[in-house]
Amino acid sequence: MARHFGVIRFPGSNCDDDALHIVNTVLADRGATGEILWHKEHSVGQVDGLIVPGGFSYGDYLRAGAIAAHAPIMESVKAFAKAGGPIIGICNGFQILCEAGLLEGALTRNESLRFICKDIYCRIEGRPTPFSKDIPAGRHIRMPIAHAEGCYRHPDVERLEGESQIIFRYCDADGNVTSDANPNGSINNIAGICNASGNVVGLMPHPERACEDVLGKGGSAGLGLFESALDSLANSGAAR
Amino acid sequence: MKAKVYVTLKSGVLDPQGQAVGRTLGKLGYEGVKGVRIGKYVEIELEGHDPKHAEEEVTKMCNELIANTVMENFRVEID
Amino acid sequence: MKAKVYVTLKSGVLDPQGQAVGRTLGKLGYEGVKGVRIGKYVEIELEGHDPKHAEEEVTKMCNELIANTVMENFRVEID
Amino acid sequence: MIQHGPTVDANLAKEHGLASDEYKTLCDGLGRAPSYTELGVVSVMWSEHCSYKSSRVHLKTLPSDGPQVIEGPGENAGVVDIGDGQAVVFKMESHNHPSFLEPYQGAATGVGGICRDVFTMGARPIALADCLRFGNTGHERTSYLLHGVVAGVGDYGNCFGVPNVTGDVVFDDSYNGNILVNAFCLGLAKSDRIFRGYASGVGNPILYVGAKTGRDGIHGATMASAEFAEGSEEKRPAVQVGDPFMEKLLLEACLELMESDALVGIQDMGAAGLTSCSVEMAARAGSGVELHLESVPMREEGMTPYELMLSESQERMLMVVTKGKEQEALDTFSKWDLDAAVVGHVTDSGKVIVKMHGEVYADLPASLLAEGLKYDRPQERPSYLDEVISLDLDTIAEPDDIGETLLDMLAAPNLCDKSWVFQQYDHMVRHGTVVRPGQASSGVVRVVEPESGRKKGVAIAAGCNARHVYLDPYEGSRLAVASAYADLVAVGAKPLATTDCLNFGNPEKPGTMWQFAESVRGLGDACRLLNTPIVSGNVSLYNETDGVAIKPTPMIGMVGLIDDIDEVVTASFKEEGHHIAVLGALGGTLSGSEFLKHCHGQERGVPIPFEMERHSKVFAAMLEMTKARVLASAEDISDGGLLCCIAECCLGAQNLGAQLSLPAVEGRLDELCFGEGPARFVVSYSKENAAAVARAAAGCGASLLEVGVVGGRELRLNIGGELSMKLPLAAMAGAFGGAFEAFS
Ligand SMILES: Nc1ncnc2c1ncn2[C@@H]1O[C@H](COP(=O)(O)OP(=O)(O)O)[C@@H](O)[C@H]1O
Ligand SMILES: [Mg+2]
Repeated sequence: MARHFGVIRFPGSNCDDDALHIVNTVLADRGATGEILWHKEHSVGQVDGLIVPGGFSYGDYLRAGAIAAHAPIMESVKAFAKAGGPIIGICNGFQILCEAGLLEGALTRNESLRFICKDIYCRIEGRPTPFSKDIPAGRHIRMPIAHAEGCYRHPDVERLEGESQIIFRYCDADGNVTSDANPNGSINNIAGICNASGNVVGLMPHPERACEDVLGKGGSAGLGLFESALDSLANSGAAR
Repeated sequence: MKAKVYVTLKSGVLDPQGQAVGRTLGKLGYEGVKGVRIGKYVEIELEGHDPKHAEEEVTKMCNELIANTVMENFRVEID
Repeated sequence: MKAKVYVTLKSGVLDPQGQAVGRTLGKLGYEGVKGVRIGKYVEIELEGHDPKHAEEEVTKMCNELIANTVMENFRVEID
Repeated sequence: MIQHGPTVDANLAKEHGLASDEYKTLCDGLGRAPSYTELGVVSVMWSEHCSYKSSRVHLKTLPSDGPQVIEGPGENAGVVDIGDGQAVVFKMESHNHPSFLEPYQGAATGVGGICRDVFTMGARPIALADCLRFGNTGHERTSYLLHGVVAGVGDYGNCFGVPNVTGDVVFDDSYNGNILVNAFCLGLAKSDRIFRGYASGVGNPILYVGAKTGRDGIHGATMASAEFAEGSEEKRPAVQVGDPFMEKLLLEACLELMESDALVGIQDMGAAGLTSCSVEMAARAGSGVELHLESVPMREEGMTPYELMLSESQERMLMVVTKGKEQEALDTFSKWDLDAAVVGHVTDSGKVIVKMHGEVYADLPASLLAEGLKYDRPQERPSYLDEVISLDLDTIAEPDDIGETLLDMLAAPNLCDKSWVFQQYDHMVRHGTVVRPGQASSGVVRVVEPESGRKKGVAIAAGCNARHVYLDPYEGSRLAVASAYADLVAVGAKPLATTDCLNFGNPEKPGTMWQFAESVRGLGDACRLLNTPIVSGNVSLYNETDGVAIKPTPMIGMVGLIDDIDEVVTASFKEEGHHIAVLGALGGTLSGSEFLKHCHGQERGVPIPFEMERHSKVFAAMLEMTKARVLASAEDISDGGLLCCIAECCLGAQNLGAQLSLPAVEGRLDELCFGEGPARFVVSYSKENAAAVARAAAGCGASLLEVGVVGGRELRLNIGGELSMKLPLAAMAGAFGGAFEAFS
């Protein structure tokens, strides 16, 4: 069944084409399609899922994601979230969703104060979300990170933990959650979370960069997130 | 009119940048530096002549955009 | 003792960040914003009780590390 | 003509960097004295940076033609055909002086500038590379400059959204007072949709797009052409601040506009801003331009024509559009929230006329400005060469412990792991990076052929061993070319074309000029032999402080093509049991080697020269093996020699040891282990492929010697049957991986 994803393009989005490439090319044989949605639009239109891509929307000026969170299209994104539509925010997308209040907490400067681009491992856990439920809980996968402001902070992280809203946690190559495996100083090694109803997911690692092994031989484990979303849309019945 | 906004990290929030500056000052031989916190200082040039109204407006701007109230406090001054 | 340092961009130096914030405030419906400049606000916790000495020290710190005097001005206040 | 500002005379001209005879040439050319604005315009156009006055006679000897070349030097960047209607557009450029004064902004705006040069031609940037040279790691400014430059290169490229896929970082005393920041950018275009900097079509409007003009960087171009003197740090000019976000908007808007037929010509405002842009566009087209400066978007009040013409504010473009299509262009820019304005029009007068509020401030013949000056400066072989060419190996003690020496070498600033640097660069954005920094000596990006979906690869190699050039400018420059060539073939790329960035000292000194001329001769010869024409480049002279010049550093950027990215090989050993072999000569020389410098503090001797006849066979074998897909890994042996190369192959993603056995040698052990020479590779392959590998080498007439097998948790070395060295992987990883953090 065809599943249509909207990829939002803000001024300064850099990974919009990357995300579109995954749905339109890599997952084409699974019936995925996608289109770019312009930030000045007031409606997300007829889509089954939304991807808020990485990059440097508005140059990340002031705070990463802060300005994009006020773009015209965001009202419609909020409505889509409220109606239960699946949304994934990747890297800058995660920052935007936090700034827009669709996800809790904040992403601050990496503890090292440096931008960091490399492969990391993270463990999938927490409640099932559209983007993780096909991946067995406890499995750890390899994905790249590329960010300067990925240190996750939350004033009451225990509540998020209690509600099983932590979906991705930095770990080492063997799956152990250690402080050495934490690339940016995030509290509790948090790499990604979901909202209270589980349909909105944000993460700092880039699953869309880990979908084709030929790219840097980094593996293709990131594909699991998108396949999971396709499956959950198929199971949730009719397209929107 | 000019508004000055001071954005500071809330007290419990870690400030790695401030810490790094503090450490470097120590290495440069400055003794007696007990702590450094780094925030933002924003100057906004405004039209109009009503300081009260300006303060209200700038406070709204801060809540909406300039500060992230999850982590930051802010203070507004009108010149 | 506490020192407060205000670091601002020299006039004429481009402030892309301030410009982006200024434009966004306009789009959010705040009228009358003529310009925004973004600088740093640094609080330094110091030992000692001599404000004069503290001011000298902090000025040195600013010249050496805290401000980039090629592009920035700074002002020191001792509380 | 309006005469505002100070009175123009020979003295004022001198303050603007024009020598008295140059000023005379100007007055003679004009038939009158210039106005103040004109003096400003001419002084930047005739600066070394813009006019290439000392280098042009030499540069024109470089090979720039070939069936693959679509556009050679003369435009903003070179254009090379990669088949299927696709072309790559690339260039390298220096931002040395600004980066020394303000490392973060200097490096950032360097990246910004080179990206604009590429997308101005209609290409979407798909890869960046950066070559950095700093002073001694112990020098008081090195750490500050390193942190600032790397953050600046990173932040700009990351925000702009182009992967930085390769580069190099070298530390050497000669850069203590003059660091080098050379940035390379490569873009992808349709070969029949290349845009050029032409102001053609009388009456066509000239559009200004992008950042508003401020007073920043006025006289940047003349500064970049002047030797530093003690105290000039005090007179720091206003720093140009980069705005990568603005540049991203410009990129998207320009590429969008290029889809239409509105655009006639386009050029970025780089060094010397509006001046060089309008002059060059008019001169190329043989037309003229008339500007009305009051329409230029300004950041500050009260800007004068002089300031507007000379400002180096970043992120600005100038373009000529077909008359009547200006609204189409303006609409595209407003979609991307960009300031744009019509600031003039094309004429057929052959002149650049600058007006403000109707008054004429400058009226200059475009050709006079663009042709500029040309000097054939005196040359003399510097005497230091007599001293450094000889090396008496008897004075160099052989190491007692090869293992200890290897650890020491792996931790050397110039040999150790550079992840500290490249992890600050996004090297994966745009879903195309096939080979990342650290995985091989070249970076590789994927290029999909739109019709068939075939996945080609473009490989990029960038760097230069300046020590070789210092010891022998001619041979050293040939080696720099051969080394870039080796980097490319090691990943399986067929080299196509070259760009360069020639960093030298003060050309007014005959010794420096000789180095420059010899170097250009060497580059030209090597590129001709290897059929890798030089399609673009940049010259940076006066890299000299208080009379001390940098080592001559002709940085090379070379680009190669891979037919199918599945053929790509990387450096690291992949599997236990794979055979390891050396392709090319087994031994090298200690002359001019990193070993001699790092372990013995000496920089002398003559490097092994590049010999086309012999070495091209090795290159051919390398390409044949990758094409046949029989290799598991390949890496060229460069600085640090055989043993450092093999250690790096061990320390890749798979982290595998190796058991080596080398034949007993007559010469020195350190020469065998750490000696350097061109066209040598370490390759590994499965047992099944061994015969095919040997056949490929033999077929090309290249020597191949099996030296061991992959496996274990240590690197063991037997020489003539005796154990010479045994090092645990962890010890090597510690030395290699921990060094940079420690001295940065
Ligand atoms: N060393 C060189 N080798 C070949 N071409 C060169 C070299 N140096 C400069 N050029 C060419 O001269 C022209 C002017 O270069 P440059 O002034 O650096 O460009 P820009 O105006 O963008 O700064 C370009 O076309 C460049 O490719
Ligand atoms: Mg140019």
